[in-house]
Amino acid sequence: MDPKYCSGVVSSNTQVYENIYEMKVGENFKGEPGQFYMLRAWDREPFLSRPISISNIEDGTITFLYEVKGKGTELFSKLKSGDSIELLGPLGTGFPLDIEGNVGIIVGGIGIAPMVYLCHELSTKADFYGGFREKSFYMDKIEKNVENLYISTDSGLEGHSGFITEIFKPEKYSSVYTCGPLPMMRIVLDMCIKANVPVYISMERQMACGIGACLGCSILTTSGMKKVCKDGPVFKGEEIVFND
Amino acid sequence: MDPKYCSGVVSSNTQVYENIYEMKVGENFKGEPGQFYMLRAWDREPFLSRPISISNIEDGTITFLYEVKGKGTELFSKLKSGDSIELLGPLGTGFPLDIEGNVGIIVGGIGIAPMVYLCHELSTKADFYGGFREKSFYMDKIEKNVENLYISTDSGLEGHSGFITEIFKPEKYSSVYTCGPLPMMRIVLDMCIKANVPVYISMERQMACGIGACLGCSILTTSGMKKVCKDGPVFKGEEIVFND
Amino acid sequence: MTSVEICGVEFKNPVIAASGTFGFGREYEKFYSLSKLGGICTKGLTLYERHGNSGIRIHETIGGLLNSIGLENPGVDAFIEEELPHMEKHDTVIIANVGGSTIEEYIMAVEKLNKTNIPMFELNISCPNVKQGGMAFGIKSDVAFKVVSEVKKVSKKPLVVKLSPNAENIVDMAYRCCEAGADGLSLVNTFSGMAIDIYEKKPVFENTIAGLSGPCIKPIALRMVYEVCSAVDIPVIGIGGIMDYKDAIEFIMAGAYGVQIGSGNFVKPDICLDIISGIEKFMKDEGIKSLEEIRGIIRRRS
Amino acid sequence: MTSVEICGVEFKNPVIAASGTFGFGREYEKFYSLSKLGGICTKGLTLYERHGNSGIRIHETIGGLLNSIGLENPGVDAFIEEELPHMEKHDTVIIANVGGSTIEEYIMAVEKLNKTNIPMFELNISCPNVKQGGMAFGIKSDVAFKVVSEVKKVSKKPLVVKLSPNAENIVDMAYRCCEAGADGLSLVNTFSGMAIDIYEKKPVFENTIAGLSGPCIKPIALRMVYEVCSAVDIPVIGIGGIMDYKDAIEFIMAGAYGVQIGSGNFVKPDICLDIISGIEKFMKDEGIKSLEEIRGIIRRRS
Ligand SMILES: Cc1cc2nc3c(=O)[nH]c(=O)nc-3n(C[C@H](O)[C@H](O)[C@H](O)COP(=O)(O)OP(=O)(O)OC[C@H]3O[C@@H](n4cnc5c(N)ncnc54)[C@H](O)[C@@H]3O)c2cc1C
Ligand SMILES: Cc1cc2nc3c(=O)[nH]c(=O)nc-3n(C[C@H](O)[C@H](O)[C@H](O)COP(=O)(O)OP(=O)(O)OC[C@H]3O[C@@H](n4cnc5c(N)ncnc54)[C@H](O)[C@@H]3O)c2cc1C
Ligand SMILES: Cc1cc2nc3c(=O)[nH]c(=O)nc-3n(C[C@H](O)[C@H](O)[C@H](O)COP(=O)(O)O)c2cc1C
Ligand SMILES: Cc1cc2nc3c(=O)[nH]c(=O)nc-3n(C[C@H](O)[C@H](O)[C@H](O)COP(=O)(O)O)c2cc1C
Ligand code: FES
Ligand code: FES
Repeated sequence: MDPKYCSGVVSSNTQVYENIYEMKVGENFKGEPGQFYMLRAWDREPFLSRPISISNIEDGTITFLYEVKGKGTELFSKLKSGDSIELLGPLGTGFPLDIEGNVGIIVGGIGIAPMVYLCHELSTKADFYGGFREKSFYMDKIEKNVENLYISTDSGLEGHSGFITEIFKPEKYSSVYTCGPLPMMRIVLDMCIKANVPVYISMERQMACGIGACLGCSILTTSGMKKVCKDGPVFKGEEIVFND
Repeated sequence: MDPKYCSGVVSSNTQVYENIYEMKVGENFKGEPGQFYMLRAWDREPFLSRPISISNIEDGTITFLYEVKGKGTELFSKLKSGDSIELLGPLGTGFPLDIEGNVGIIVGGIGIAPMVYLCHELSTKADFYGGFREKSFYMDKIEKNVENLYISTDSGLEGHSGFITEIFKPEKYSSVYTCGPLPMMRIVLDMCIKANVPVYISMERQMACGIGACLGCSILTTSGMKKVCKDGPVFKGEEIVFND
Repeated sequence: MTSVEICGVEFKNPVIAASGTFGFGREYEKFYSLSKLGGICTKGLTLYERHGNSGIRIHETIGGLLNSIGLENPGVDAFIEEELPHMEKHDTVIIANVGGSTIEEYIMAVEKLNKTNIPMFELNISCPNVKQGGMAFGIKSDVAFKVVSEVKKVSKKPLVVKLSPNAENIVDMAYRCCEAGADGLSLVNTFSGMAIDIYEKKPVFENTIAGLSGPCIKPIALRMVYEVCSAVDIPVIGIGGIMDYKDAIEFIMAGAYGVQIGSGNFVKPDICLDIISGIEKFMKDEGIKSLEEIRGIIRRRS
Repeated sequence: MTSVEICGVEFKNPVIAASGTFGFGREYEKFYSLSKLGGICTKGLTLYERHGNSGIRIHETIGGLLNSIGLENPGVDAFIEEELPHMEKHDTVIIANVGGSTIEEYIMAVEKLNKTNIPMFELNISCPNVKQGGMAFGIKSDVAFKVVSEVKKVSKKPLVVKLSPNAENIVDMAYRCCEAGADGLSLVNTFSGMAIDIYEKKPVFENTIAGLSGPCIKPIALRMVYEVCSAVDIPVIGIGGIMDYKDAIEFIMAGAYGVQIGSGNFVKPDICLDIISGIEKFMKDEGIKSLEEIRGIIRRRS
């Protein structure tokens, strides 16, 4: 599906947890799980738009779940219902959906964002592993569409105390999907490689154009340079070359 | 009175005419007629704050009357009650108030802004001449505090059809105050010089600091270089050197 | 009304997509018909494929961005085979932007491009010159003179030399490129800049230094274009921070024949269309019949 | 914790108000005690009073502003008599910023300032050099070498030379100023830029060209400071678009001893205080005991 550049109207924008917000924008939006939009709710400053994953689409209303990190996401958090926002998308290549067998989804923090839509659209029910710092959030949106739910927190306040990768069992699954901080995803990748299970990783890179023109988000893969914004953000784990 | 840099809360911001808005900000603001504030309702862009005259102060609530010209004033116009705004002021040297005899006030368009407060604070009642393009605005705030009211419009829709300077009679007054477009003020100045009547002119210049530090607003006067933001914006007419 | 001839090539309007910000057009054609553009500069092409730089490649700044792409491109051959046929479907001027690390590399790339129907070349002399220890060809006029005159000897198409704002003396650089046979000049490329990650206590970019573009550089770029237009007689294309028709008109009034839009494309994918229609409206409102009337008008008056 | 010695002068913190943006401090002392500052650079002083330029003097740009003040100042004598005594009431380092159009003018101004208690001079070599047809002293290293060595001969105080980013080669410029006897360097001054009023069809400024400052220039200024710090051994003061403590820390990590805040003062009159407390907090959070620990740290690592 070709991306569009258009204006949308914010229908709601609510804080779901400390610095995590859920914004809904109507109407007539399209996209696949794992794809994203470049969002812009300002004129000239900050200069670039911000890539945010599709967290859900229901009846054309699109949901974004985002964490306030810097000035762009801070400006998003101040939007009120009725405000307008520019959207460019849907962009990129999302998660494969025609998967058979048991599926494991493992996320860290805001990495949960694209998985809501994924769980919804997957043909099979998946197990969900969520790692959080203090406490989990947004789990009510996940629960109904998953088989088993595993939670860990660094704080120990909820679920397993420690990293989510400590309780993740890749060998139980025929495919694994992951999104979260890079160090976590690297561990997941290693575990899946050892267990010989295919893993799909949603990558993040600083982006300028978001559509594949500037090469600002290129990464080295086993099949040459790939653009996170166009060929990704979802890549097969074994494709990714971590160079450091 | 020393200026302060502080945050204020917008209590109202309403369109009073096409692209003219009135904004009220509480509380505890001070200043004299003809003084101004540097206002800022954004983070980094536009870079500079915008100078806006005190249009009135009642019980510490300050009123600004402004015309939307470019991006700064446009952003002002979008402020809603409850929004916060940064204020630096009161700044500059305003109109002399200890005036005896008949006073004539002559303005063009948004030049009316500082005169509301001036009319209010003058010890004597003044005659008011207002020149407008299409139609007059904000006259209800002026009416009650002036003796005679003269209006002209370029459009001819209201009052005298043509320039306000065509019906202005400087010889009737012992002092004249003016604020408006430079070409208008130059005619007023010439008329007052011919009639031998002292005239006080409120000047405008691009400003960076607004407090007298950058020399961005300096103008040549008969007594050397003067800063519009500190020595002005109100100057005695005969001081001003128009160099072109 | 907005048409303009630059080095003998006819552009339907002065608005050209800048190299490296527009790929080979494939991404933008989803948003509008590229036939509406005056022209398109290709991503910088080198003789052989390049992977570009590793590490962070984009870092936002106030009013712009730093980039360190490192000339990632498929190489001239792959471009000619895989991208050019598609690009040529659009009714717009294609400009091949050519980079290289040695004079030989430039020459060989240009010789391959000579055989295509591309009507104009843009020589990017901001690339690091490996024989001069990595200092770009575009810093010292004498080095630029050398590369331009060598490339000019083989080029069968009008050769526009793209100047770096990091040149020691932009006017002298322009002069010397003229002398070396440049048919036109375009400027500016990105400014050398940098950023530091204060928590990691190291530069954001692996190469430390990256290229600054966007509206933040506009006042400097405009000054350089003005100075160069006042000094040389060949056509100049203005580049640097152009975000709307007003910016474009400023460059034209400073003396530019055409303008290139780079970072602006990231902010709004169809920004070039806004600029084209803005220029048309401005000309109509101001009663301007052709761009020639206003080109360099500020020089005529001062 | 934040104190720093620059050319033998002790600063309580590295934050200095930049010349021309802070007057002689009178306006800002209404907002906070200037004794909290590391130092204050005076408005550029010339031997005789100057009225500065006519026409528009300030024009906003994306992320900054262009200025064409033209060194309006009361002259050295009036400064010493009317401004200095008041400035000296503050417990902060006063730096006299000195401009001039001829070497003789610089020398005579410095000789007058020698007799005061001012502990440090900053030589602004961006002024137009009337003997060289108006081209600034700060463009060509050889010209700068000449003025710096002449002024150094008479200066009885540490001499910091303020470099222009318009220098043909900033590193060579720094070298030569060092050789000429500069005790320290500060950079950058404003970038040459311009703007055009498209409706009036003429430059915004009567002089056509004006000086660009503000956060828009920061990436380029930081790069220059980094390059200069890597090339010379004398202390460097970083200037250019510093708006918060993070920017300041970047300059220090690039190698600067101190930083100057210019246009930022226009955005928030007490911005320097925010920067000072931000630096303190950063150092505490990161367990940094003295600025020396992080000064130039990115060079040590790359
Ligand atoms: C394909 C994709 C999908 C994403 N989906 C989501 C999502 O659904 N929800 C969500 O909260 N976040 C998502 N992100 C991350 C989000 O784009 C960044 O957090 C955001 O751009 C930060 O902007 P800012 O202005 O708030 O912070 P800034 O002030 O720009 O930066 C704050 C920090 O975030 C880093 N950063 C900035 N831009 C990016 C970027 N594009 N990628 C990674 N790090 C960045 C900076 O280096 C800095 O450390 C996604 C990123 C990508 C690439
Ligand atoms: C002392 C003083 C008091 C003022 N009081 C009022 C007031 O009470 N109400 C009101 O509506 N306006 C007032 N102005 C004018 C007001 O400051 C400008 O209209 C405003 O700054 C324009 O900002 P902008 O971002 O909307 O427009 P911009 O996009 O910045 O510019 C739009 C146009 O306005 C011009 N302009 C920009 N800044 C100034 C400036 N400082 N002075 C003059 N022209 C400028 C520009 O050159 C341009 O032509 C006052 C100006 C001064 C100096
Ligand atoms: C991401 C990016 C990649 C670029 N790649 C090239 C390139 O390959 N060749 C080239 O000549 N210029 C390249 N440029 C420079 C632009 O063509 C243009 O000269 C510069 O960005 C200034 O214009 P702007 O401010 O409109 O972006 C690149 C710029 C950016 C931002
Ligand atoms: C309005 C204005 C006036 C200036 N006057 C002087 C001056 O007299 N002497 C000088 O050396 N630098 C002068 N400068 C340059 C500043 O000191 C500083 O080097 C420059 O603005 C870059 O810093 P910034 O980006 O923090 O503003 C002036 C800058 C501005 C904006
Ligand atoms: S962000 Fe431009 S190519 Fe991916
Ligand atoms: S605006 Fe800075 S001195 Fe007046």
